[in-house]
Order: sequence, then C-alpha cells, then structure tokens
Amino acid sequence: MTTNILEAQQLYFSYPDGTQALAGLSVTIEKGSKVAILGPNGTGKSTFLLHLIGILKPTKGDIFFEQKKLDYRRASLQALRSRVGFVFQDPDNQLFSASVWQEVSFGPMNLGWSKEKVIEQVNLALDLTGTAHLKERPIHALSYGQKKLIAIAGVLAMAPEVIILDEPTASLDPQYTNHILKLLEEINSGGTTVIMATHDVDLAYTWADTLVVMKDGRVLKKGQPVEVFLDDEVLQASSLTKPYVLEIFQQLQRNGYFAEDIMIPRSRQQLLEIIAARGQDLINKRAVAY
Amino acid sequence: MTTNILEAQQLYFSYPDGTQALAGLSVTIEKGSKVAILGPNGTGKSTFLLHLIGILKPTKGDIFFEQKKLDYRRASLQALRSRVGFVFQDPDNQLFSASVWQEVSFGPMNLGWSKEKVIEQVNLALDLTGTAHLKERPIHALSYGQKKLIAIAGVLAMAPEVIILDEPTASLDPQYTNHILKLLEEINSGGTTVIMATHDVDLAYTWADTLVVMKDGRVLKKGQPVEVFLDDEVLQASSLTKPYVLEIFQQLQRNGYFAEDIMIPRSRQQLLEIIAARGQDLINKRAVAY
Amino acid sequence: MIALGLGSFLVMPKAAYAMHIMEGFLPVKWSISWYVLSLPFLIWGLISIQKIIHKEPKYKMLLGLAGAFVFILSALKIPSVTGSCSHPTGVGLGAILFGPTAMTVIGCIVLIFQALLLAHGGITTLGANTFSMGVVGPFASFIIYHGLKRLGGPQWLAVFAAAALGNLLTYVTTSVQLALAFPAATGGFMASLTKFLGVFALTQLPLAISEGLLTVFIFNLLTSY
Amino acid sequence: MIHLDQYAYGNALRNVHPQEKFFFALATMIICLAANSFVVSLIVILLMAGVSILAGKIPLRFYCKLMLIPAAFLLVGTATIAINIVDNSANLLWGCQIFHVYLGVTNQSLLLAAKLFFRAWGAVSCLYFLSLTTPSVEIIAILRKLKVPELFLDLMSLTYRFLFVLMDRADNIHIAQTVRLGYTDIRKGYRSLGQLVANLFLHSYQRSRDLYTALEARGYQGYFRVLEREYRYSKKNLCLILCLEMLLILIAWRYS
Repeated sequence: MTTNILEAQQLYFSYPDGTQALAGLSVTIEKGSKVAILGPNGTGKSTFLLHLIGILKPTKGDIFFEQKKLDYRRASLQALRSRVGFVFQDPDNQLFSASVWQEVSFGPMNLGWSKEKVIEQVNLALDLTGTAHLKERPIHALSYGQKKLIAIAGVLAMAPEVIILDEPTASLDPQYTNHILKLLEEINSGGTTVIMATHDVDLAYTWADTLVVMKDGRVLKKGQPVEVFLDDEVLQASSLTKPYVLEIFQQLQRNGYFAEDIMIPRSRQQLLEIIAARGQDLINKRAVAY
Repeated sequence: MTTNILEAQQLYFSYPDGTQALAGLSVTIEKGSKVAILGPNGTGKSTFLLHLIGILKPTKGDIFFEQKKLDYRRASLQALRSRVGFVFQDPDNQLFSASVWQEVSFGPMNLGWSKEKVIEQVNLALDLTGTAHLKERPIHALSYGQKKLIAIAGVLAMAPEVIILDEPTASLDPQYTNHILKLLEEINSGGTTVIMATHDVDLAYTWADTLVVMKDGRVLKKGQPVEVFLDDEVLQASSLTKPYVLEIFQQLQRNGYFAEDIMIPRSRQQLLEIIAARGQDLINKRAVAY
Repeated sequence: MIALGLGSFLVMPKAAYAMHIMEGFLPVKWSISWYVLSLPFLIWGLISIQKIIHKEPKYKMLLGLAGAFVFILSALKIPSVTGSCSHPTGVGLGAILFGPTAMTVIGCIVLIFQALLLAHGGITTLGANTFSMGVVGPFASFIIYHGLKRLGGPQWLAVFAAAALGNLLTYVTTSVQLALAFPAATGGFMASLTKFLGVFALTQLPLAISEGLLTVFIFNLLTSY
Repeated sequence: MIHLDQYAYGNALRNVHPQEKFFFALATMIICLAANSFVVSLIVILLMAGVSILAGKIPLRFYCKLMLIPAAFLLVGTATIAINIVDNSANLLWGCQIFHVYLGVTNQSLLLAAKLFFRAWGAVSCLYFLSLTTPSVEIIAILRKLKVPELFLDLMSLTYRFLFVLMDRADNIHIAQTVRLGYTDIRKGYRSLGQLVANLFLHSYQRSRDLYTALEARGYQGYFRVLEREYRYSKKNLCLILCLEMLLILIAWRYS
C-alpha cells in the first residue's frame, strides 16, 4: 500500500542572479517513507525542499500533494503547510520568539485550533523531543543542539503528515545527532513521512529507507540505500563516497569471509555483529575439528 | 628535538554566570605536532582554545608560549597573536569583509608589513587553500565550504607558527572535509603546529599525532591516537566512541583474521588495504595448496 | 557558547557618559508631558510602518532585526578622539537607513530594553528619552542628510553631519528637558540650560565627532557591498 | 546585562504573577516620584532591596554592584542642579569664583539635589525589582493586556529575540578581529569596528529574510499569535501589595 504523498514533475528553477538550481527534477515520495536526499553542497537540495512547501515556485514544472497539483493560491499554500512541516538548517533563523513555550505554540495557533488542543499539542511535541524541562527557559539561553530540538518541536506540534529537514545533524555533536535520529525514527514509525537533505553518506545509508541522489539540479538515482550505494556509476557521477560499513563489508566478502547469501549490513552495529558471529563460527568449527 | 611551543599550567576559569569551564587544566603542546582536542560539547574545549591566544584570561594558572609566561600586557598579547592564528567554527561569525581579497589581507595589513609583502602573503594563502579563483568574489556569494577556506586563508596569510582551529570540519560535506584535512597536513609538514578541537573521533584518530581528551575542564589523557583509543577506561569516562576503523579491526583480530604483530590501521584506507592483503594472502595459500 | 560569558566588549555599562535621563530623575509632571509629546510621533511611526508592511510583509522582520541592530550598535564601544571609550547612539545611521518615522518606533523599543536589561534610562523617563533619541535626533539627522545632499554636498559630509549633529542634537534636547524640569533658582530655565549644555558639551562633542567618523566608515563599506 | 536577564528567568519570584510584580514596581515607583521626600525614598530603596534580595534570592553582592551603575549619572546630574550661578554670596554653603562668574551651592539647591538623588535611586530600585524578577517576555504579555498595539509588541518580541543573536555575532567577529590584530591602534580600531557594524547590518537584513521564509513555512498570517503562559493571581500577594502601597501613601502624605 504505497501511495505517493508528494511528487515533483519536471521542476525547473533559477535564482534571480541567474544560477540554475533545478533543471528538470522529477521524483515521487511515498507515504510513510524515510527519505534522504543526498548530494554535495550546491546541488540544489535546499532549493528543492523549499519547492515542496511552496516557498519557492518553479519557473516550470509542478508539485503534487496527495496527487493534487499545487496551484499556489493563498489557501492552497496554507493547506499544504498545515500538513507538511519544515525544519531549517539554522535554528536561529527559525526561532522568532524568546520563550520556548511561545515558540512551539506558534504553529498550532496559526492552525486555528482551540486553546486546549494547542496546549495538548505543545506538550506532546515537547515530550516527544525530550525538551519539556526547557519549557520555562528563554531561547537565547539554550545550546545549539537544544535550539535545534525546539525548532523540530515547533514543527511537530502542528502534527504534520510530512516533515522535511534540511541538514538536521549539521554542526551537532554525536550525542545530539543520535538523539535526533532516534526522534525521527520514532516520528516515522508513527506514520509520518520524513524527508531530510544531508551530505553525510554514512548517516543516510543507515537511517533512510529511500535515497534520492541529486546532481546539478536533477535526480540522478532513487532507490533503496544498498541498491544506490552498490551502483558505482552513480557514486562516481555524483562524487559520493561509499558508506564505510558497506565498503568494508564488500572487501571482506571479496575475501570470501562471509557466506554468499548473507544480509548486507546497514549499520556499524550490524557489521560488527556479523563479524562477531563469523568469529563464533570459526571457534565452533575448530572445536568440531579437534 | 621536541620543544614545547605552548603550555598551559593549572588553568582555572569560570564564566561570569558562574559555570566553571576549566578546572585545573594542564597540557603541553609540542612544536610541529598535529594535536586534536577531543571531548563532547560543553567540556571546555573552546574555552581552552581561547585561553591559548589570550582572549580569555584564566582566573588561576598560566599560559606559556615558547617557555615564556604570558603576562597579558598589550604588547605581549600582540606578539602572541602575530604568531598564533585562530580559526573559528562558524565562518559566518568570523568573516566580516565585503570581498575575499579584503578579508584575507586584514591580518597581514595589521601586522604592518609592506604592501608588496602583504600582496605576496595573501596570494600565497589563497594558493595554498586553493581559493585563488575566488579572489574577486564578494564573501556573501560563497558557499559554506568556500567561506571556511577563506577563514583559514585569512589566518594563514599572517604566516603563523601555530594555527588553532575550532571544529574545522563541522557542517562540511566530505569533499571539503578532505580538502581541509589535506591542507592542514600540508601546513603541518611545513613546520607549523596545528591544533584542532573536534568531536569527530574518526577524524581525530586518522589525522592527529597527539590526542588530548578533555573532561569537565581538565585533561583526562594525552597520548598517541592508538594508545588513547585502546584505553577503554578513558573512552568510557569521556563518553567517546571508538573510531570505527579501530573497532572493526579489533573485532577482526579477535576472530584471528590478522597476524598478531600487524600494524594497527589508522585510516579507512589502511584498514581496507590490510583486508585486501589478507585476501591476496588467502588466494596465494590456496594456490600453493593445490 | 563562546559568547556565553564574553560579552567582552558589550559589557555592563559604566554610565559615566550616561546619555539617557535615568529612572526617577524627572518630576511626575514632566514625565507625563514628554510621554504625551512623544505619543503622536509613535502613532505616526506605527501607521507608516503598517502601511509598508501591508505591501511588503517582510518589512516587519526587517524592522525587528533593525531594533536588535540599533540596540547592539548603541552597546558597542567606540574609541573616542579623546582616548576614552563611548557608545554611539546609532540615531544618524538608523535615520538614514530606516527613515525617521520608523526610527521613532525602533528607538522607543530599544529604550525599553535598555531600561530593562541595562538599567540605562527608565520607564518614567521613557517618554522624554524617546523624544530626544527617537524624534529629535532621527528627524534632525534625516533632514541634515537629505538637505546637504540636495545642496550638492559630498556623500561623506552629509553622512558625517547627519550622524554627528544627530548625536549632538539628541543631547541638546536632553539638556533642554533637564533644564525645563530643574530651572535654576536665579536665572531660571536659561541659566539651567547653560549649565547642562556646558556639562554635556564637554563630554559629548568629541563623542559626536567619533560617531560621525565611524558612521562615515560604515556607510562607505555599506555602499561598497 | 546578561546577568539581569538571567536572573529574570532564574529568580525565586519567577512564578509569581507578572502583573502583580509589574503593579508593585510601578505603583511604588510612582509614589516615590510623587512624594519626593527623603523618608519615602529611603523606605522604597530598602523595601525593594529587601524584596529583591530576600524574596527574589538575588545575591547581595550583585545587587550592590547594580545599585552603583547609575551612581555616575546621578552624581553628575545632581551636582549640576546643586551648583548654581549666584549673584550674592549671602546664603551660600559653598562657593567659588571662576573668572567673573560666582558659582555656589545654596541651602535650597542642595536640598533639591539631595531629594532628587534619593528619589531617583528609589525609582531605580523599583526598576531593578521589575527587571530582576520578570522576564521581558512576560512584560510584553502585560503590555498586550494594556492594549498596546500588536505591531509594536511584535517588533518588541523580534528585537528582544534577535538582540542576543546579533550580540553573539558581534562578539565573535570582535574576537576574530582582535586575534588578527584589528584593534592594535585607534585607526585600525575604527576600520575594524566599521567593518563589524556594516557586516552586522547586512547580516540583519539577510536574517530578516530567512526568518520570514521560516515563519511562512509555519503558517504565518501577519501576526505572532502565540500561547502565553498563564499565571494565577495570589490573593495573599495582592493584599500584601495593596497594604504596602497604602502604607507608603500614608507615609508620603505625612512627610510631604
């Protein structure tokens, strides 16, 4: 039961200074998926994401939300944005209020919900992001990672069906990175479609279920992580490196270290586990041999 | 011939709001070394770095530059800063000029060099960082990675003997990360001491020749990368993860995959190479067996 | 993180060169009078801003940021010609960049936060301070700037005069306000004004020149971008 | 300033209804101003110091430092009022002649100046009470209740929020310039500071556009509609405040 929730058809877009950022980009996003959009800086990832919520309007081409073409009228844009949330890379650009509580309530209030519903949703979002203890703190006293979480909470409080994040883990230390990845996992398992732009191949490989590789304002390839990263042509054309988990696994497999039909590991954890299992295996064999 | 170029003795520092950031930090930095300072956010890494160039003054303790105690007089600070360069994490917070040329020439101009010397140094720094083609461009038209390179060029143009970088690769895509690491390698091989703060253990493990692990405003351990990361107690106390290269290598070695006396790999490249060599080995053995 | 404790140069003010009339300094009568006099300008400012926002919604964010910008500007330390350090008023630069009516509103907001966060100025003297910093200063700067340009004066001179005189006239107004509230026993308002002008002129003249110079610097850079 | 703001969020009276604190500070300030008497001013200074330090748990040392900030303006301002040009040297407490002008302090002028000195200090202690115990966010909420135009309040919120963002940036650039020797003499200082301000302005402009985009994405419709925190009035506090103010008015009436 995969239905497309968002679709872009032949998007073209140029910035006022003449740079062409999108050049015939087409892609479909399935409902409930975890999509990572990959590509080095300057391939139009952010530009594309801003098209998905109608902040930028393509010079040519169309956006579809639930198979319905976006017509860029005020009401349609509002309807779209009430169901698709967007988290910007720099939280200081997104947080406008001095108080955490006010900040997170801004989106829900704009949706015209009752006060009770707003309070409920704000509390839900704060709990989900693990920031309930920051409720009374002013934004300017928060760390970068905390600001990032509040920016996400502000979007989650609107109960979006799709959440789009631009480089959600940039500049974060490993603890916050893990926290945010877990949070996105949780949101996704609740049925929300999650789309993120990133240039971290290791993260994308482990986290996403669908990868979209962009190059020069177009989609070079879309597919499952393993499938995409096994395609050396795509990697070369987009100058992406291979995730280390996959590369080391492949080298070991070329050495004949694993069985032919073994599941390709998707995370460091999995890789270490299959190596450990193989070690156990060898010990057992040796035990039999003696 | 290792002489200490910088030394911190029993540094204590508290911010005006009462947070104690340094609590008896002592460490020596050898001339010509590549030092990575590791530790999660909030352990005082940045605070310590700011002490090294006299921006912050310890409430107790001393800084020594070339065995000479820093006395915080105007002239001494100037002398120190003309020989120790500092690159901040966020280039957007560091670059203030309209054009690349202006920005990079700022430091050299302040050193009171002749016009010819300034031009020569600026060109040298631009060449070294591979940004000569950006010379005429306005800063705001640069990408994040390019800005980072210009920030480094602005410091290099002052021909410092020590260069300190706070999180030099945060938010950069793999291409720029590699570019900057290579650049730092090159600078270091020319005799410049390079110190960086980072929370990327993989990077620190591969790049540095000396690691300084910080915790709660103190140095927990200083040593060579392999030595530090094999010390599980230190890793646990500082909640650092093990570099994947080392962890996967160790797991394979526990399986008996490598000879006991094999060199511990320091980079992904080295790990892949020894795995490949082992594969070749197996093929050769098999060939002999038949 | 870094900025957490530094504020190294945006520090707590040492109010030796205090420019706003401090809390509680004006009698009730004068506090109210200056509020009443400032109010029409504030309303005028708000209406003119509202009109622009109606056409260009982004303008609201710009003015909000402008408020923060002016606040920071007025907290910067500039080295003065006499060697001491002082804060610019930002009145001249603000009036040229954002226009005098908008500056009344921005000025008033900045004054509120200066009172609440820096104990600079006050609530009861907000009306009086808004009148000097948000009305007289900006309008004078604006008129001087455009007047000099119309007369064919060079750009730098117009900027310098607008910023320096804007700064100075702000303090002349402050002196007038103090003299009105505290006329001398003999000689009345004029004698008192001479006293206050005397005290302020000594400290303020070099600062006005400093601000003028700095503003020229800033303006040249802004036009070169 | 970082301190004042930090205490506003972290003091022991943080959860008291902001309107109660606002009313208490303002009413006391007005009484202090209107009474213009030594006794009332002194009582107000002690009262506000007591409430701030004992109830608000503001450290004594910090509070004393704060009280000294306005001292300079106060001294210059009141001295200017105390010293006058006089024609007859009759009822002078102190005087001196500079060129042909005779400057002097009279009984009257000294009394006026001294009253002013304490009155202003009393008012300042009321202002401190407010800013030490009530975050700016709550003060904006009170102004909303007082029907201050929405546009003005929105601009206030933005200014307050971005003041800290710009301050961080200004600080960082200043350090970056310092370590590259940008402030080693006055000429360089001007050049560096000019670049800093110009950059800060352009940055503000860029940020305002990015912010608009981000708010649009969250359904911004022209006003910042947000949920404000709700507080409960305390009957005890209200009674206490009313009694205190009545008492002050009585004392003021008795002594002026």
